[in-house]
Amino acid sequence: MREITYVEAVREALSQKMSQDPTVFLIGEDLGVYGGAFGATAGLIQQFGDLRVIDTPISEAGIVGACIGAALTGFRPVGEIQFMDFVTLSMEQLVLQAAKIRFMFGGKARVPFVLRMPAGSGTGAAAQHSESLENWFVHVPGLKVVMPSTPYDVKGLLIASIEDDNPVIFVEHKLLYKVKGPVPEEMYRVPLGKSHVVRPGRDVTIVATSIMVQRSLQAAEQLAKEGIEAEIVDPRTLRPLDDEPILDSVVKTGKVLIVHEAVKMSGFGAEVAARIAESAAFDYLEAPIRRLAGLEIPIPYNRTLEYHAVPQVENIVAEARALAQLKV
Amino acid sequence: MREITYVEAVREALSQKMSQDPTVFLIGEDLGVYGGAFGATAGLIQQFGDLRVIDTPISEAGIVGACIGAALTGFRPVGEIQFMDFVTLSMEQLVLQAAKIRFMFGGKARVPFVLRMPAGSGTGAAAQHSESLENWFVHVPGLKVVMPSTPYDVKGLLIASIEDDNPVIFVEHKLLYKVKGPVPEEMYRVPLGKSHVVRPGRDVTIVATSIMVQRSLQAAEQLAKEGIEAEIVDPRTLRPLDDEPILDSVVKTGKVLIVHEAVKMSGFGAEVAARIAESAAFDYLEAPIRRLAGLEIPIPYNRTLEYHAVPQVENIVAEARALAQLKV
Amino acid sequence: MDLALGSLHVQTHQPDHTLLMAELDKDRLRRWLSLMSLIRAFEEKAEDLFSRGLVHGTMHLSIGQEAVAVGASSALREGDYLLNHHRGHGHCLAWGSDVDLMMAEFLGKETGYCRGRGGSMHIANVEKNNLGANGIVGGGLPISVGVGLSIKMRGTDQVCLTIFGDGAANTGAFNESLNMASIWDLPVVYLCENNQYAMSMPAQKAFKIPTISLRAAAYGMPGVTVDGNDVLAVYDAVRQAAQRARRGEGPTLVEAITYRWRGHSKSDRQLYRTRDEIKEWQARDPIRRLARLLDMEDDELDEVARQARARIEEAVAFANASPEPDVSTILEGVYA
Amino acid sequence: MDLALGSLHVQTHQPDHTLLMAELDKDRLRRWLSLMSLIRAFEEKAEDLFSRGLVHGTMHLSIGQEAVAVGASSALREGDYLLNHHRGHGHCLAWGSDVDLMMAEFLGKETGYCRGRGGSMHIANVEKNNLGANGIVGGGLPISVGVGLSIKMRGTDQVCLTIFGDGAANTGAFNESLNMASIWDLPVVYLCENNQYAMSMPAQKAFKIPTISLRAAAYGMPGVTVDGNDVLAVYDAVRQAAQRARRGEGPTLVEAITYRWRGHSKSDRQLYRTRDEIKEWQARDPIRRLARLLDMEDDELDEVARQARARIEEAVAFANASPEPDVSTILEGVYA
Ligand SMILES: Cc1ncc(C[n+]2csc(CCOP(=O)(O)OP(=O)(O)O)c2C)c(N)n1
Ligand SMILES: Cc1ncc(C[n+]2csc(CCOP(=O)(O)OP(=O)(O)O)c2C)c(N)n1
Ligand SMILES: [Mg+2]
Ligand SMILES: [Mg+2]
Repeated sequence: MREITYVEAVREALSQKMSQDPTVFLIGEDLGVYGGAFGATAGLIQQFGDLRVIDTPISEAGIVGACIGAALTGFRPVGEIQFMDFVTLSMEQLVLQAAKIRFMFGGKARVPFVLRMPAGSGTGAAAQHSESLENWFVHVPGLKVVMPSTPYDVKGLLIASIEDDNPVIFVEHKLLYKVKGPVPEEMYRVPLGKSHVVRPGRDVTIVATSIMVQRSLQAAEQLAKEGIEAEIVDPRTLRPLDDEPILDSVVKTGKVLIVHEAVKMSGFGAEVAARIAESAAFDYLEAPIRRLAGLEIPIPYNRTLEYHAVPQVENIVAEARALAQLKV
Repeated sequence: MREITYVEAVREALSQKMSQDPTVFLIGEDLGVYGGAFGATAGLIQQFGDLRVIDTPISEAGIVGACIGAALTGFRPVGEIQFMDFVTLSMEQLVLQAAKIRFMFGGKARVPFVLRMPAGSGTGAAAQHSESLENWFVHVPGLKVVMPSTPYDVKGLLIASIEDDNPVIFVEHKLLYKVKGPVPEEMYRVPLGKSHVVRPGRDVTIVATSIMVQRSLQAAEQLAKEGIEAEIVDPRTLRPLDDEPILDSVVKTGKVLIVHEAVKMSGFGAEVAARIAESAAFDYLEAPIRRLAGLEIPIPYNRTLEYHAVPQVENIVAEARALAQLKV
Repeated sequence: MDLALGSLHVQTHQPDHTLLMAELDKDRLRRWLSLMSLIRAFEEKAEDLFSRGLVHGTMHLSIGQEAVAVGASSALREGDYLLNHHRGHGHCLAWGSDVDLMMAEFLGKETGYCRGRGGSMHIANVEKNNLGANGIVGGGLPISVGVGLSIKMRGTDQVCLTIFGDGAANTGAFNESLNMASIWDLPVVYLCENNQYAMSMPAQKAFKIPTISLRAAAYGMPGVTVDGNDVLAVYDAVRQAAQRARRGEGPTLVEAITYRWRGHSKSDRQLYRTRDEIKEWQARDPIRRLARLLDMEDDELDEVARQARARIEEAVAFANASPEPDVSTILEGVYA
Repeated sequence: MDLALGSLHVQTHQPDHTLLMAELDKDRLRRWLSLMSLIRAFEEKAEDLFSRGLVHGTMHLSIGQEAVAVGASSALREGDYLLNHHRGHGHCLAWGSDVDLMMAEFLGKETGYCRGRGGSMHIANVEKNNLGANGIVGGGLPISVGVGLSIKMRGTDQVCLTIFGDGAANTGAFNESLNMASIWDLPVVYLCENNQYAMSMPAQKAFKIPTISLRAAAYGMPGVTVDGNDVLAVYDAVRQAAQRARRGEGPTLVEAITYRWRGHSKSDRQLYRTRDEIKEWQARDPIRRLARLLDMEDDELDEVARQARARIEEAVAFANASPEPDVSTILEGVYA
């Protein structure tokens, strides 16, 4: 199959969906001539014009409000927040409006839109341009939260998200944008709410999100050389969470490591750990659950500190190995 | 000891601290002549004047920015967000500025302020006036999160929070405001970062926050009549979390129920569950961990629906009983 | 006309009453009067129910502000959109919503507009393009950008009427929304219902400018202040703004100066204003003013009020007879 | 003077150059020139280091905007406060910060102003009341309210200079901040460094008004637009604003029209503007303009630039010789 990058897959999903559905449009900062801060929308203004690829002033609440208002009146907007950090300026519109409108109106309205945003560190952009805030949104009924880890998933999940009738927070990762992978040329959907067993294994379960799926795969290769077979599960959709494949895997391996980039305390890993600890899989656990996640600090500017602020392949290897080797 | 209400205890803490320290001032909406939406600041403008009890326009980002700027230049402001819901409008200032400034500046600045806000449902104010968002802040390094459940604690913790050199999110509960309890007249501190075993017991551990501590105490009384002794732990400070008393209790009882009002998914209970599941206490667990929390919906207006949207005494009794009676 | 706004005097746009009266037939104006009376009766009933402990929650009464709701709605057409705010019963009624369904919502019943889930602050009538009141001050402002964009993209000549208070003009959302609507020439009519207080905060202290419509200039859009107790003035200003919007010329900021007779919400001791001030504004009752324009006798006006109250009693009866939401449905309506 | 802002023409405040030149002694103006040259040399070095792959991260260069930084800082006093924004190297240098410590911060070293934790977008010099650049557009605006309040409560005659871009004037924070500072008469000087683009968004498209200082009227505060490439004009306007603030009369919005010569940040193909436009603005080089005012010969100016570059090389040497932060200290500095 043809290989393209993650960011090309985003662009292809947008382009194909916009061609097919005239109610889909893009709105955000520097999407048009600039092509988006990370190039995700490059060329689309030439293809669809400036009424469907809308450049906004620096007004993050306005961007989300624009999505809500258009969604309420027949459109399926795709908004972009240039860096996930800036969504802190849209929380009222997202959480008190978008997520609640349908419920508050007795189920009589729909608010179908997608809000794309790149998360994560690793680009030297320091504390205000490196956030991983997905778990805030997982805590909000009314929102869906999607966090793809591969070019294949990002295309299929983005199309499915645009077709979903609810507000969807779509979290991309800056360091994944240049990663290549096989992606079909035609339109396809990866359904929301389906976890994916990315790699089978018998010794230890690794639940990882976004770029940590890639790092876990690399870690698993190293571990395999040591005779440790890690099973990797990528939830892909964080809300709603399809926890069955996770629990099944834990039943099989008896040991689980949860990995994400966001800081550990009250991160998404806590929810995964809680789900396991309150499930029937609990009885199969042969060791305490482990979480490997971002340190409890803002992301530092200095490259070395930045590197050490979030889990790297070697950390995953070490944690998974320690877990696997634990005698029970 | 003299008994006063929770809201009176808040007021007394503010008044005593302001009398003692001229760098403490209050800022927020309708604090002055109106006395605060819930009366917490009634009378203080008469006592301290309008330069120290500042009424603002409806500008929640501005309120937090005002706290940050004043804190950076020698003051210890106490801001008020009228309902916790509205803090969604201050997230950028709180999370990208207040929480990170010290770290981003290499430890060379301090941002000592307290942001008070009432959380919770039960007043018929519907979805946009009933939020319980504390776990968002628990996920943010640089912030502290305090959530008192009694008049005694609210006074002591508020004084300690004002004296703390960091930004502190101080979460009160609307339904607790009228609850009475013993409160010393003099100034005292309840230290941040210390969990409190509110009730000793041997059969099941209940970890509860805010109003759920009160409901758990009522539940424990009922359970005691059935011969079930619940041990109740109130973390009081959610970040940093003093998890030792929780883990010790779990080691003792072998069973744990976590109760909070916020929706369950990715709520604070997830972090507590994860801490237990990854600790040495894991080996002492005789049953899966249980969480009892808000339903996955916005708070409904209708009184009956609102009642059923969050844990009530009878729900706590039922869950704790089921857990205690579980044969292991 | 000069309107006293505290110690400041504000120059307002003065419509030609004679011309307007000639243009609008008397029956129409009588219907406006009935509608204003219906709003007042609704609010008085709400207050009564509340004081008798029959309402769980809070409410924000618009007594004294009826001319804004009716004047504005009357200037629009079927198919236009409405986004309004917490003090919204009047806007919703003026929009032509069903009193029964509104009262049922206010009382949290399954038959209410929002199946009892929304309540006083969130009444919406989506079918009629009433996209809902809002519990967040300024919360509807960004949304109106999206509604405006949607109209523009669909190429219809609809208009979005966005009603908000003086307090909302100091939120961040105000700057973002008015600017976006302005640069894209969106068909939004921004109606600032300046009742001179945001809870206890007098507009005089919250603004350094005498009149909020001055802010329109910051966005290169027209701004106009009208006497919000003069239903004809509100009608005229909103109509002109709507016409401009329909012509594709973009948004307008209309400020209607009015006054709320009651406290901010359920528990307001009103220490921030004087009894005299309230009385002064009660003397400018928008309902009596319209009645005078219509040369109505007191007993005629009483009859209109009586009919309004009777209609409201029917609505209460409807609501009382309606079922509560079934607890088993509690999880419904979060996701589509 | 009329400044071309795209197709619009903007009336700017014109200071009396002769008077100002007489008042400011020549040595002082020469120091300004050196400072502007130092800023340019810093930025050019930053660009060079970046292009050679020696910088991890991004940066926002202020080449072409040096007169704003120097003019504004020079109008203030020791003890005043500064809050600035992402394109902030120049403001920081003009504030009198140490080039060595700045360069060390830019290169992420332990000796840097922020111990290498902050980097280009977050340089602060808290000791000197420089409260930091900001990576969030508009992020410093609400904070300046608090600094202003603090000054007012302490009763000093300090001033808070808040520098932000044209893009920031469309954020919600702008409305909240300017309004609060205005109603409380806070000693804040709002300096909008209008370089005519917010990333790729031309101010002409992002605003429906010809000049951002018009927005001051929305807050009842004075607003003035100056030629931001004329260091004397910036100095004069900021000084007047600061004087007003010190007298307790409240904030002023000063808009300085300038232009950024480089792309927005590291990877900007600049498809949103023409080469001709850039050249046109390069012809208005603020450094050469000041040199002309000082009747400086080209070789004199070259010498100033040479000295500036030499100083920057020293800073680079200092930074290069400085240690990296120790990984064992990674958790430090989050809590006090
Ligand atoms: C963002 C936000 N902050 C505060 C509140 C609490 N609150 C509700 S209404 C109100 C006053 C609103 O004033 P205004 O906009 O003038 O409308 P009015 O009540 O006068 O009709 C306040 C402070 C809120 N609902 N939302
Ligand atoms: C709230 C926010 N939105 C978006 C960005 C991304 N961003 C960084 S600088 C910039 C443009 C800022 O323009 P302006 O304020 O005019 O300053 P300039 O870069 O021109 O100096 C943008 C969009 C940001 N940092 N913060
Ligand atoms: Mg008002
Ligand atoms: Mg700019």
